[in-house]
Formats: sequence, structure tokens, C-alpha cells
Amino acid sequence: MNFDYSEEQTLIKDSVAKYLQNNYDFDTRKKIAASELGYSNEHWQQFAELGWLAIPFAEHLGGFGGNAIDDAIVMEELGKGLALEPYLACVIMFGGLLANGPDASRHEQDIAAIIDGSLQGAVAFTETQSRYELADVKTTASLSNGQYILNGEKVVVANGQAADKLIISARTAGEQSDTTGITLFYVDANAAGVSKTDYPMMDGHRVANITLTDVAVDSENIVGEVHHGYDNLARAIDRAIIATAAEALGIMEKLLHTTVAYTQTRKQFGVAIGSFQALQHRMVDMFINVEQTRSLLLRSACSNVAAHQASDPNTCEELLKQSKQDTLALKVMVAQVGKLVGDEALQMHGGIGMTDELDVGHYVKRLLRINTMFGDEDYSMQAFAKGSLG
Amino acid sequence: MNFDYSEEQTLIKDSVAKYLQNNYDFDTRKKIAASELGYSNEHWQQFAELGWLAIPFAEHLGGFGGNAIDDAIVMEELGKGLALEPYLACVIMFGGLLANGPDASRHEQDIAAIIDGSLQGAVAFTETQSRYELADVKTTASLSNGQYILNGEKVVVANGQAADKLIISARTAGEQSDTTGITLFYVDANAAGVSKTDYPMMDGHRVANITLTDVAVDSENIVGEVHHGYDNLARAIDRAIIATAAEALGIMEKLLHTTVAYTQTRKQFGVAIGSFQALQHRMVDMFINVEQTRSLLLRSACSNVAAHQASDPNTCEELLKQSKQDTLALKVMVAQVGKLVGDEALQMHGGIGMTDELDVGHYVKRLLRINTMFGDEDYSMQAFAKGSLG
Amino acid sequence: MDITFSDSDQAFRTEVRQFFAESYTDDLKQRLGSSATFSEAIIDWQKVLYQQGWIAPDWPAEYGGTGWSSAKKFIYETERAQAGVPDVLPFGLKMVGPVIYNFGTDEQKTKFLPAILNSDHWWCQGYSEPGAGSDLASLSTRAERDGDHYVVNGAKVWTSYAQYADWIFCLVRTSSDGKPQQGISFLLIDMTLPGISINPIIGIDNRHTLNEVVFDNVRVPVDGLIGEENKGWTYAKSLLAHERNAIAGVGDIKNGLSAIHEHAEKTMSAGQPLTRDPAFRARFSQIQIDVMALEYSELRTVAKSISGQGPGPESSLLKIRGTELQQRVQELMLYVAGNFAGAQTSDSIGNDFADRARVEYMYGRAATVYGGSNEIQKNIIAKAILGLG
Amino acid sequence: MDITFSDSDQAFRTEVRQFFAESYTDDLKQRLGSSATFSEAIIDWQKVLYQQGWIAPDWPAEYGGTGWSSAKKFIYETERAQAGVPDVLPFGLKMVGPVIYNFGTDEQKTKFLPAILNSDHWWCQGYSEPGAGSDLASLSTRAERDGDHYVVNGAKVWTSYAQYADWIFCLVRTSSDGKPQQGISFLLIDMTLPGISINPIIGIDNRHTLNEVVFDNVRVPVDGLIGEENKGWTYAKSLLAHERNAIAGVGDIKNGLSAIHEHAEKTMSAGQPLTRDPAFRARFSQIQIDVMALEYSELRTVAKSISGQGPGPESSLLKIRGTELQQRVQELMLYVAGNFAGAQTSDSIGNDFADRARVEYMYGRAATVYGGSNEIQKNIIAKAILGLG
Repeated sequence: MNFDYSEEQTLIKDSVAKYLQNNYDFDTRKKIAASELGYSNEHWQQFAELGWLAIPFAEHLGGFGGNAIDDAIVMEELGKGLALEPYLACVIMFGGLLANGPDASRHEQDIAAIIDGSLQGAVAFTETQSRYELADVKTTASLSNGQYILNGEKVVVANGQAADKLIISARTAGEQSDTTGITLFYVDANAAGVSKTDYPMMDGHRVANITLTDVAVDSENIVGEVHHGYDNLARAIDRAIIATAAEALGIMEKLLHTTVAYTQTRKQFGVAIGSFQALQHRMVDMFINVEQTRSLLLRSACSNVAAHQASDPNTCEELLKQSKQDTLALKVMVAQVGKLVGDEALQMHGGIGMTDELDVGHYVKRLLRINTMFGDEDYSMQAFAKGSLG
Repeated sequence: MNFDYSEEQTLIKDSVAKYLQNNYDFDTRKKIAASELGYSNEHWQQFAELGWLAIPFAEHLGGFGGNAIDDAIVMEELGKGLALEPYLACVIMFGGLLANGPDASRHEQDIAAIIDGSLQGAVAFTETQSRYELADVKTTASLSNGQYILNGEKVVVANGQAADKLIISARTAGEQSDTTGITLFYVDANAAGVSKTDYPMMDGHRVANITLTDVAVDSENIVGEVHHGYDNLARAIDRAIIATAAEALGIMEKLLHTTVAYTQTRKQFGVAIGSFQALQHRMVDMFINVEQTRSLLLRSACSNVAAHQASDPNTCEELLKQSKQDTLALKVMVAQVGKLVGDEALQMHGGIGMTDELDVGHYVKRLLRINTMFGDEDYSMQAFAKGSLG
Repeated sequence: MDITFSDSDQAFRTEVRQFFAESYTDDLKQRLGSSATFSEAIIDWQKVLYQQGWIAPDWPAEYGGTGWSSAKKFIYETERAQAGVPDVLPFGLKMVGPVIYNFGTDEQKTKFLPAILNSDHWWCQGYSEPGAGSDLASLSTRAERDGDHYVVNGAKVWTSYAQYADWIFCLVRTSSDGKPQQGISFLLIDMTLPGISINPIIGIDNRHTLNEVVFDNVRVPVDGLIGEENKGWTYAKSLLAHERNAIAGVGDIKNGLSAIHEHAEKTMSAGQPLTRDPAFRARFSQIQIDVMALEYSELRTVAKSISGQGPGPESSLLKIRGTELQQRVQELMLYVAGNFAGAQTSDSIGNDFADRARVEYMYGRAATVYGGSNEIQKNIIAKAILGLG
Repeated sequence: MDITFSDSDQAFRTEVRQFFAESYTDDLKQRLGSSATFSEAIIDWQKVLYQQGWIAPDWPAEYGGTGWSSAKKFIYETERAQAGVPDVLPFGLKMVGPVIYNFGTDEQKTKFLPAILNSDHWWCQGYSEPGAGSDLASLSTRAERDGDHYVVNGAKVWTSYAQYADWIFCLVRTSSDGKPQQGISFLLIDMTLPGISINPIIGIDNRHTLNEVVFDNVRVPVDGLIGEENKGWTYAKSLLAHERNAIAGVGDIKNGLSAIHEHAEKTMSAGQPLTRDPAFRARFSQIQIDVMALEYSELRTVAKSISGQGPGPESSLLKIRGTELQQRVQELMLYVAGNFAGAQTSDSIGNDFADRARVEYMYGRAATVYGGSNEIQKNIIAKAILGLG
């Protein structure tokens, strides 16, 4: 029993932390956020060269063989550095869906392109009406002459603006919210009938709404099995939740330390405001909650790894169920603690915290946005309750 | 527009406050709580002589013509004094049901007996399975030879141990949770087939479970109309909620003042603990919440009065609906603030607060019990949401 | 106890309601909603109010106020919020105006009050400084007397709308003797004077509302001094109490809840409108309940005011709970916006509620900081009401 | 990172689980549950543990401890809580025992340690005093040297189970020079000595657990002194850190949740089990989520301990969050009990859950006060971890 990182993991952590410290200061980030792409391709190529884009992929696919714990290590540091690059959207989600299915070998080439930084991908699964229900899919795919014809709209697609390739969930059977009958299609972003509208979110990340009008997809361009895309997608989202939780944890720690430091220098009525006991106790509450979040992140990451390592199918199913609950619990806590830490950091920074020129507000906005990705506090809490109380 | 009490109201308030201060200290209360009856008949007779038992009754019934605001004035002071006498159960609820129905004149004699302190009554409406649903009634009343035969059990009946007369809700038609088909029966507590088990609650008040086995009730002994007892009962409960809220407010104010005073005398590390800013801000939170509770109590009491004064039936219905929402909101806030104030009062009193010999714990227990009377926080919140969101 | 308004008050309510329905046009509403047209539109609207004679409810009638009773003022404010009409710019009408008619010279009154009433002068406020937030007394912008002028050096910060302002009222240090509160003077400064520069501050809502105003040897005529030199703190304090009282914002909170209700009804969640979701219902109801209480807390203050008692430290309660509730409404808006929350565009993304939710949430974070932070308000209650030392 | 236990640890878990299943009988369970039989039953149970050799997991093997690794201790504690087995009385085994084997003389070790292990001596703790709560250093019970004796005068309060105790360990003031922490000595006192009287304190749970212990010229032999005179504070401190670490109570919280779940399933609300009620579900889930995190916070401390790092100030986190969660469980129990909440009888009222809920809720209020109040713990974290002055 130990929670220490291995030597390799420590190397990754230090590598990401040091790179961002040296190359990704707040002014640099502002410029990147204002760019058309919403992230920096130069940095992305550096990420590739430093080997980070290979981390979650299996060794036989040219990867490092990393798991949810390794994701978390990278993401926590990306969170602290407030990096805009689409590690989550392109590597963990898009790459993960390609690499973790039974047909991974078919995607070897594209995975290699992800790893070397030459391919951008995105997963398009959210629709205007779906809110956080993965199974609520109105986009249709109907078979016609051996091709699937896709029609519908996906919204707020992370990295949609930059993606060369898209994985799109569409309904091939069943009713609007059935979990079966959903298929994941592998679509070229430049295919005829695909159109994008992209826009920035408050956290500086760009996203796109993607309209599909009679988009023809060859029947072999399916990720996983026909009608059975839901489970794949749900598992990819679980791993993405853990990854964003790690990013959020990095942000919370940054905000906590920034706030503690600020209250020690900021004076009011002749003394540092950090000497006021009411503020001290509130910062202690922040600390306790951030530590609790780290504990739950460790729990979720470890149970995700355990579930995917289990060989016996019964054990595996049991562990997956447990891991699902851990992940939902984590999602709830990240939302709650993110809100608390963000609010308190802004409040204790006072006026200066309300300005665009201080980084605090930008960290807070990323935390708020994370809360609405893959299910908010209320959605996740209700799903958790279903898991534990039926 | 003013929130000042009238001269008469101020007299009542001062009368109750002064009487309790002079005659109802904490040791006296302890002895009364330990008695078989659970309250003091001597004090009750004094209440009668001072005219308090007449307050809510109409003038033509020998009363003072008081309304929900007047109830609140008395109850707030009874709360501050932590009085055990059944003003709520016997005067406001039992008396109110007799006096506010269309058949009030039939009960003139019994109302006079309530006013002079010679009659004790109780309303028995809660069943083991019903929780807070007034309409969930399994107790049956079947008509047989011109008499109703009652069978069933009522639980946690306030003042049940002392009551000479009972008003009992029983089902004369409909299914278990229908609002129609409930009839209120007026039953002698010594009638054949009525048996009681009484026990103390943590707040020092005694209650009884009442079993009804083939209890025969003459068909004229009905309060209100056959099958239509629900609305009467619900309105009586609304008024009772406002009254207990006032009691709770009195308790909260007492706890707030006691806590502020205690933290100013109690020293730790050489200074009064009331000088620690963290505690100060928490006491300010208590204060703000208590003031908010007072505001909502005023709102509810006023809207209850307005609804019952309206002559136009449409206006009346609209006002009743509004009053119902106000009352549910009040119930929620009393639960929440009661919990906050009780917790904080105990915590800031430290060890001494955990003892039976200090009054603080007893105030807290009464607050906790009030939360489970007539619907707890969650129940009332959901009912409120139904009223405002459908 | 009597919670009804008089017949004449009720008639007034009808009159006010009608006026807003007719005069607050859709065109005004739309122009006020866009940052590009806001500054012009608000002046247009204020001139409408001026024409109606309602521009300054709080001013004494002799200076151009309405002469309304406390009850009428409350009714006016309630109806304004309920109609979704924004409040007037406070800097001239609610801040420096009262200071001028209370403490100014006849010349100052003649020069400034009419221009405030008809919105010819846009005022801004120069209180806060870099390095001094709620602790106003520690300010360090200096004004040194030189003949008929003060020479002003220093910087003010968090100055709303300085980019549009003709005049700024400032607290400046004219002496460093005695306690920090002493030696402060209240100075009116023409924004066109040489040596004044404005540095925009972009807020976390991505808008330009705030500024830093820098004074570099600005020569201000001494007739801009309010009252006596070194007594500025007294004048400023009387104004702060006023500001605190106006801040509960019950009407705006109720408006926000209506917008949320409407949008949640159209938002699907798990196959049904979000208004059926138990968690949403609990969040929404909790805010409603708290604002129902706050509304009566405010009414209690109004009733006290009607009976001639001024607002005491309990106005801190209204500030604290009012701003907390405003922020909870803004938070719930963001929740309702769901996946779209935080979108920095309202065009063609299928959700026009999200942009409003983002801007209001972000801008709203300041409410618990300005006007005396909520922590300061708690200190005030602890000391002045609870008697905690 | 490795969150699994070794094979030998897993085998140990099975062994412990089996032992509790066999040895913790229904008879014991029932007798421990009633105040009338508790004091005898707990001794019976401790003697069973003694026979098994598991009475003192934390003690060094040379003094009769188990010699278990940190991992084994953690497993033992987890299984104990999961089986619903109450912890041993802490006063001898977890408090004064370690002080004696760390700082006592050989004579003291010989005299006291075996009697603690086999539960022949019932110990109680004399720290707190009327007028000094978390501020232990301000204590005023005096012990004056008179030949071979200390003459002790003063009073101790909040002394659990003093009515059963054979011995009490006390902090007493032997000098008033220097800082308040100096001049305190650690003294073992025979409860049968003349001049000791016990005043019961009835708790808000209506039970008699606590007492005031009054010393009136009690002559205590000097061989009851631990270590050096005036150094008692050092010995007490080492013990306090220990106490703080043991207090998270994750197992008990989970047990409480199970009881709630079971009872809520049988409780009807609006025609369906309470477990279907969205508000109940949210409350229950929130506690579960927080305890899932706390469990890993504790595991992280265990892992640190396995790798040889002692518990630091982060044990304050476990104390704060653990006691908060215990109280939230107790609160939810009371909610579930509904109309019956607060009934002071479990007989024939149709709800045997209510009495337990009441007692646990009321008794549990003390958890955030004792063992160093949660406010003190927050001060510790602010200073020792966050570096706030």
C-alpha cells in the first residue's frame, strides 16, 4: 500500500510541470486563447516530441501503456499551467475510443498520427436537447446502399474547430433515449455535408457546433460495433471525467496556494488579511476540501485501473460498477469543491480578482466549465444515488 | 405599512413574557417535564385566568378574536420560556378545528371549557405509515346502524396523554391516500375501545399512541362535513405551522443571545472567545438567519390573516394559495435555521452545552422536534416546489 | 401591524406601472442590453425619467427631487425591478448629488445639480486605490494646495465607466496628521484636465466597465472642494450608508428567477423539462424561499423608515443576503445553461440564454466585494448589533 | 502507486473477520447496547480480546502489544467497525498505557500495564477543568508536594465513566512559574483515596456518561508521578496527537449509513419507500461521497505511516471531517425517524429506530468539541500546514 508515484511517473509529472513553467506563462496563454485555433500548434508539437501524446496508448500501438493514473498525472499539471491544448479531447477521448475498442488495430495509423502530433480528433456526442444524457441521440444514421447517411447536429464539441477526424454518435436503431441502437461513426471533418460553427468558451477553449447533412459514411468506418456504441462511449467518458477531475485538482491547488499567498501580502487596516481568523478558517475549509478531492481522485483512478486489469469477467463487471460509482462521486465532489474554491479565491482576492489581467478569474472559469462537461453536480449526484440506492 | 404590535398585542406579549420569567424558571420546567402529565395544570389554570386560552377564539364564542399574528405573539414568548403546556395542541389546533368550522356553534360549550382551562383536547392525525401526509389515513370509520365504528391507530399524538376529547381523522371513503373520504370525528378519550400508550419526547413534551378498536361514534359527532375533513385539517395545520414557527423563533432568539453572551464571558487562551473573528462571523450568520426567519414569519402570519379576512371567494382562494406557499417556505426556513442555530449554540458552548443541566440543550431539542412536526424540511420543500413549479 | 399600502399609494403603483409599460420601449431595452450602445441608451432613458420628473426620488423636492414618501419610493423601486428596467447610473444621482446638496456651496449646487438631474454630466467615483480595498481610510492619492489649485497625484481604481465620465468625485489626502480618516478631503475634478489618464480594466466578464484613473500633477481649482478641507471622510461616510441600503435587489433577484423558470421549462433533462428535475426544484425553491424572507426584511426596513427611523446597521444584513442571493441566481442560470454554459457568443449556437448567464455570473462576482465587502458588513453587525468586541 | 494489501495482510483480514463473527456474540452485542449492562459487558468483551492477544494493537510487542504492521492495524480497525464491534475503552489501553510504557518507571510499568491489558483496572481521564476546555494549559487543579505525597485540590470535568473507574490519570499544576504549559505534571491517582468525590453529569442524551471529579486534599503517593515534575505537558501532548489520529471513524460512519439505508427502505413516504425520495437520496449520497473521500484520506495517512512517516497536522483533517460526517449521519437518522424522532422510549411505540437515533444524535454533538475542538484543529491546519500567522 502506497500512493507514491513510480520513478517514471515522477519524470512525466516533472516534465509537464517544468515545460509549462518555462514556456507557458499567463501572457503566452492569453495570446494563444485569442488565436483562431484556440490552442498552439507549436506547443502541441512540443508535447508530441516530449512523448506526452503517447502516454495513454498501449505499447504495441506505439504508446507508453499508461492508465487512468498516468492521465491524471499529466492532467493535473496541465491544470496548474492552465494549458489550452486539446490533450483531453484529442488524446484521452478521441484517441482512447480508437485505441481501447476491439478494432484498435484498424486505427494503428491514425493513432500513430495522434502520437506524433499530426492528427487532431474530436468526439461529438452532445446535442442541443441531450443535456448530459449520452443516450439521448437524435442524430440519425440510416443504411442506404451499403453506406450510412448521417443527419443531425452535435453541439459544444470540444476541439471540434480543429479536428481532422470526428467520432460521432448517431442512432442506427431504437428510440431517442435508448442505450442500444447507438453507433459511433468515424468521419472525416472535411467530408461533404459536414459543416462547423466554432466559438470560444469562457475558459478560453474553443468548441464547435457540427451540422451533418446527408453525410455518407462507409460501413467499415465504425468505431466498435453497430448499435453498441453506448458502452464504449460511456467508458471513454468515465476516463475523461477522471482526467478532468485531475485537471480541476491542479487548478484548485493553484488557487488555494495563490489565495493563501495573497492574503499574506495583502494588507487592510494595517495587517495582512491572512491574519484574520474568519478568513483563515475559510482557507482551511478550502484545504480540507481540496485534500478530500485528491483522495477521491486517487480512489477513482485506482479503481478504474483495477477494473480494466481484471481478467475474470465477473470480477471485471463488479469492479467496473464500483469504478463507475467512484467516478460519479468524484464528479460531484469536483463540482462542489470547484465552486467553493473558485468562489473563495475570487472573494479573498477582492477587486483585483475581478479583472481579466489576473490569472485567478481564468482558473475559476475553467473550473466552472469543467462542472458542465460530462454531467453537472446534480446530474452526477442523481446517477450516483441510482447506483447506490437503486 | 408598519410591523408594530398594537397596544393590545403588546400587552399580551408582555403578559406572557413576564409570567414565564417570574414563574417558569428552568428548574421548575425540569420538574414539570418529569411529571406524569408532562405539563403543569396549575400553570394551565393561570394561563386561563390571564385570558391567554381565549385569544384565538371569536368574540361570539367568548374569545378575544385573535388571528395568526396573535397566535405568533403568544407562541414566541412560550418558546423563549420553553413552556411545556399544550397551548399549541389544545388551544390552537384542537380549539381551532372546533371553532373555525361551519358547525362551531355546536361546540360552544366545549370551547368555553377550553377557554376556562377545564377541557383538554388533542387532534390525532398521524399514523405509523403516514409520515407527513395528512391524507395517508388507514384508520377506518364504517357506518353501521347510524353509528360510525372506528378502527386503527394514531401515533405521536401531541397532548394525547392528557386529552379528554379527541378529534380523529378516519377514512369514510376512498383509497389510502385520497384527500376526499377523510372525516374528522369527535371522540371521548374514555370511550369504549380507545386505549392510549403515552411516552415522553426529547423536548419534554408527552405524546400518546392511540389505538381504536371498534369505537362507536354517533353520526352527529363529526367536525365539519363527512368525507371532507381534509381541507379543515390542512388549514388547521397551516395555522399550527405558523404558531410553531413563532415558538421556534423565540427559541432561536434566546439561543442567539445566550450564545453571544456566553462567548463574551467564556475565556480561552486568555481572551473571551467572542473576540475570535471566526466565531463572530458565525454568530452574524446566526443573526442574519434569525432575522430572515422573523421576516418570513411576519409574511406568513400576515398572509394567513389576509386570506381569512377576504370576503370574495376568488380572492380568498388566491390568497389561501399564496398563504400556503408562504407557510411552506416558513416551515423550510424554520427547519434550516433551527438546525443552524441549534448546532452553533451547542458548539460554541462547548462541553457545558452537552449537559442536561444547562438550558441550551433543551432549547435545541425543542427546535429539533419542531422540525419533525407537520412535515420536515424535505417534505415541506417538495410541497413548496409543487406550489411554485407545478 | 398593517402590511397594506394606502389607497393613494396603490394608485401611485398603477401610475408607475403604466409609465414603465409605455416609456420603457423595446428599442431602449435592446440598446441597453448591448455594450456598444449602452452608454448612449442609458442617457436617453435617464432623460425620459427627467422629463417625467422621476429622475431623483431620493432628493429633497427643493433640489429637484420627487418629494415621495418612503412608501412611494419603495413602490417605485419594486415596480422598476419588476418591469426589468435598469436602475439609473448611481454616480451622479445617488452618490455625488446628495453630497453636493448636503455639503456643497451654493455655487456648487447651481453648477452641478441641474446637470446631474438632466444627465448632462456623467460622473464617476474615485474612492478605491490600488492597495486599498474596503479599507478606504488608508488611501494615498495626494492633493497639495498651490495657490487657487490643488495639485493631485496618485491613482484611483475600479472606477466604473470612467471612459464616459465628464467629472469624477475623489477622496484625496490633504494631510497626513492624526488618524488615517483625518486628513482626507472630498474633491470634484473635471475629467478633461491635463494630467488625467484612464487605463481600462477588462473584467472577468470580458467587458470594459472598470478603469484605473491616474492623476499626474493635475491642477484642480479649489472651488471643487466639498465642505471643509480634511473633513472628506465625514461626507463620504454619509454616502456609504446610503449605498448599502439600496443594495438588496429583491426585484432583480425575482426577475432572474423568472428568467430561469422560463428557460428551465424549455430545457430538457432526462426526457422531461428541467423544471421536473428534483435537484433543480430544490435549488430554485431554496432561492425563492430566501428571497421571500429578504423581501420582508426589506419591508421591515421600509416600515422603520416610514416611521422616521433611519436605516441602521441592519442594512448590512440586506447587503449580505441580497448579494448572496443575486450570486445564487446567477449560479443557477449557469447550471440551467448546461453544456452551453460559458459560451462567449449568443449567435447561432442554439442557446441565447448562455451568454447572458455567463456575463451576469462573472460580473456578479463583484457584488460581495464592492460597497464594503461582505466580510466588512459582518464585522459591522458583530460590533454594532451583537456587541461583540 | 499500489493500493492493494499483501497476501499475508489479506489472510490476516480473513482471520480477523472470522474471529469477530465467532466471538462477538449476540449476547455481548445486546448487553453492550444497554446502559444498565454496558460496563460489565465491555469488560467481558475486552477480556475476550485479551485472550486472543489482540487487546493492544498499538502497543510495542515487548509490553504485550501485537507487533502488527500499520497495514494490519488498519485492517483490524476496518474489520472491527464493519462488524459493528465497539472499540475498547480508550482510557487505559490508548491513553495512559502508552504514556506509562513511554515515560513511566519500571515499577509503574509492572504495576499498571498488565492490569490495563487484562482490563482489571478501569481508567479515566482527568484533563479538562471547569472553565478550561480546549485550552488545557490553563488548568488550575493543584498538587503540592508534602513529603512522600502530593496533596491534590481542584476539580476535573467531562470525565467519562468516572463512576466505574479504579484509577484516574490527571494533569495537575505543580508550579506556577513560566508559561502556562510549564509547571504541569502528569499524575496517576487511585480513585479510592479519601477526598475524591464524583458528581454525575447527565448529558443531553439523558445518559450518565460524564462526571465531575472533585479532589479535596487528596494525598497521592509520589510514585504516581509520571516522568519528571513539571513536564506533564510534554507527555500529554504526545498522547493528544495519538487521540486525534484515531478519530475519523470511517467504519462507524459506514455502519450508520447501512442502518439508515435499511430503515429508510422500510419507511414509507408519499406512498413509496423513503429511499425513493429525491431529497433523502441526495442527503444520503452526499454523505456517502464524502465518506468515500475520507476513507482514502485515511488510507493516505496509513500509507504514510507504513512508509515510516508519523501522522502530522493532517490528522486534524481526519478529525474535522470525520466528526462532521458522524454528525451528519446522526442527523439523517433523526430525519428518517420522522414523527417518532426524539421519542424517549423504544418500547411499544412502533419505531425502535427512533430511540437509537435520538441517543446517537445527542451524544454525538460532543464529537466536534472534544479531543481538541474543531475550531482548534482549524487553527492547527492554518498555522502548521497553510503557514498563516
